[in-house]
Amino acid sequence: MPARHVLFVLRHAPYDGAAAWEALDAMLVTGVFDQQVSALFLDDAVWQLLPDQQADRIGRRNVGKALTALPDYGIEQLFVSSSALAQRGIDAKGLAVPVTLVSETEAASLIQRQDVVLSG
Amino acid sequence: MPARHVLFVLRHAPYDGAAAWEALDAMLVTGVFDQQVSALFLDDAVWQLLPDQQADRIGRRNVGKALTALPDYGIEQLFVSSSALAQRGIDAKGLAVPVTLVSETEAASLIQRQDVVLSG
Amino acid sequence: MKYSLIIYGAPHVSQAPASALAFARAALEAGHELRRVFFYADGTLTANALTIPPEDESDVMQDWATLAQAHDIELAVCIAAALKRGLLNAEEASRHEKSGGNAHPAFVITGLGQLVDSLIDADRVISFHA
Amino acid sequence: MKYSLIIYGAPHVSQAPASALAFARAALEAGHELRRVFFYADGTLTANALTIPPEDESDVMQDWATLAQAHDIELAVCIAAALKRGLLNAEEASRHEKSGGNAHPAFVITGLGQLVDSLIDADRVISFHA
Amino acid sequence: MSTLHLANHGGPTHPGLRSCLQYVQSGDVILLYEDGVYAAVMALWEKLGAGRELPDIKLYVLDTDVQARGLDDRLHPDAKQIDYAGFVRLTEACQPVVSWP
Amino acid sequence: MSTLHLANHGGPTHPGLRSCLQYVQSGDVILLYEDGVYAAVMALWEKLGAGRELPDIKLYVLDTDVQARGLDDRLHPDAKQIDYAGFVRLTEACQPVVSWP
Repeated sequence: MPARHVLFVLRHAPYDGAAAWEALDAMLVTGVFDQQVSALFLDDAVWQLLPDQQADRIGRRNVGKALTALPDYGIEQLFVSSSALAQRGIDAKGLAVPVTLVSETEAASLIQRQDVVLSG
Repeated sequence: MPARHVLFVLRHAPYDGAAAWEALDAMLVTGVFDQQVSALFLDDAVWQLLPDQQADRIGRRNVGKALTALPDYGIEQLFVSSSALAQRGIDAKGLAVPVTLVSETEAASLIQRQDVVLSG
Repeated sequence: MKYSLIIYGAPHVSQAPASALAFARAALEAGHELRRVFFYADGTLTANALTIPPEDESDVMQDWATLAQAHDIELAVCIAAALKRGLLNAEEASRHEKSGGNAHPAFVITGLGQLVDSLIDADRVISFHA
Repeated sequence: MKYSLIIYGAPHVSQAPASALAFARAALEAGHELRRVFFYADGTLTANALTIPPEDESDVMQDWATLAQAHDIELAVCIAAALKRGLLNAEEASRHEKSGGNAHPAFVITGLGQLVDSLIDADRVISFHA
Repeated sequence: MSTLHLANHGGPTHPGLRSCLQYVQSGDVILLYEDGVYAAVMALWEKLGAGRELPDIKLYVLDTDVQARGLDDRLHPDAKQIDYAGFVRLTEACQPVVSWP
Repeated sequence: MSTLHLANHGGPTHPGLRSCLQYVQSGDVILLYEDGVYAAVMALWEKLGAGRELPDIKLYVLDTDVQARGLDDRLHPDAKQIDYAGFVRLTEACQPVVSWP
């Protein structure tokens, strides 16, 4: 069976419930199963990409650091809404992990090309 | 000990989780304990006031109908944001229970007068 | 068509397990195949056998168990999501030295691999969020 | 001053029980009185003794139990909110013919009257929501 | 194939619905269900159109969720009511199916 | 006495924070904690001021939540960082305390 294109549309801040972690876990396992995994960071999910998170201050695991493991699992297609970054005054340089900026139109056509889209 | 002024600031639609029910339960019990209870319906909480809810269609209890019990518990101070109603095109006449419309300034000074404010 | 459903919300607190149940019934009625439903995030709490549904509300857990038995559907619950929400079966309870489990026997506690297996296999994947 | 805290969010899924714990410690350190903490809505799940905290995350339930014992604080859990979320003590479990409860013994399952009692008595009421 | 967008939350300012409307394309289908049906209320759906030009999409609402909330007479005429069988038919005809919680 | 407003969620479009800012009055105090601290990020807090005139309020953010999220160098200068002891002092000085989840 050919690998399927699975996109994770991420919209939650890193410590907004367990959503960011549980999406990340699902992405890693999907990568292990040799599917074509990509991720799209929208809205408050761009906060996940900040480099200097100190999650231990609130007794949680560090989401920014965990994202750096994605390339090791073959997940390198990380897309980020450039308008979501701009609205929050976040510079695309110096994020926790290398990403590709996309416009709203590019994000929409990325969604359209998928076999499966999961939200997290 | 003199009765305390307890305000419930309601902001959830009737079937958005259990929030509307659990705020209502807390209001009723506070009323039973002879405190000065009032409620302020803001944002999506104004949907709770619509008269023709058929919650059994989704296996839930009818919030609109339950609100009609409030006056029986001595809770008659029900304030509703007039702008929240207007934004949603809801006519203040014919709501499930009699209410007093308030402006944003009136709502703010209502909040300021309380001993305790609970959100639901 | 082969369908795969993922449920992310808890019963009585979100509509997700109830909406997914109504969808599943309609899909089966239309002749579609549904071999597995995956419970993730707060959706894992659907399997909590200690839940006492409020009066006048339907018993979503029991309804899922009944549908699953009638149509041979696997009710798969993510173990990592379940443990941190305090949902365990007997085996996990004993491994973690807890007095006993609370998962209903109609549900299988399993890994995320089963989620991916569903994704690979299905013609349509529908997510029901909180 | 007399403080009363209300916790509405579940551990590991919301920050509410952890934030409230840090606030409670600071309030006690400042010499304030805290006689009861009321767990409502999803906050009731804080008392679930079957929760296995994720590695590297703190055990919020145990931390609350420890603080409560050290400072004689009542940890009151709303019974109506708890039952529909599948949180029971031994007594409720046997009343509803369930195999056993899952509430940690440091928490007391009680009614909303205890919430109102806290409101009447307190100089300050602070709510920690999901 | 058209993409099917599912929105199960609230008013027009809810971030899920806002994102949904940002990434919907011409020919796509939107189904509002659970609290998502509130967005199809006349006054709210018109406001959604006012700020930006919505592409040419088909809009559906789930009938049980509309009735549960007492919204039968308040919906925008563009919103077509369907039942769960209709929901299933939409998923047959569309791919992928995207949730915007 | 001043009212203390607590906001524990998100960006400026989050309904809790939006309501909080609608009902805050001159002399009130706002404490942003948990995900509420994001609203104090420079670009976002400035946008909040742009649309409407905010009354004369005091703005605080909880330091552990700021650090956990990596926001130390991104905050608006009006937002003063405090710890939990400072949080307790705000509740001593204000009444009532209102949460805007």
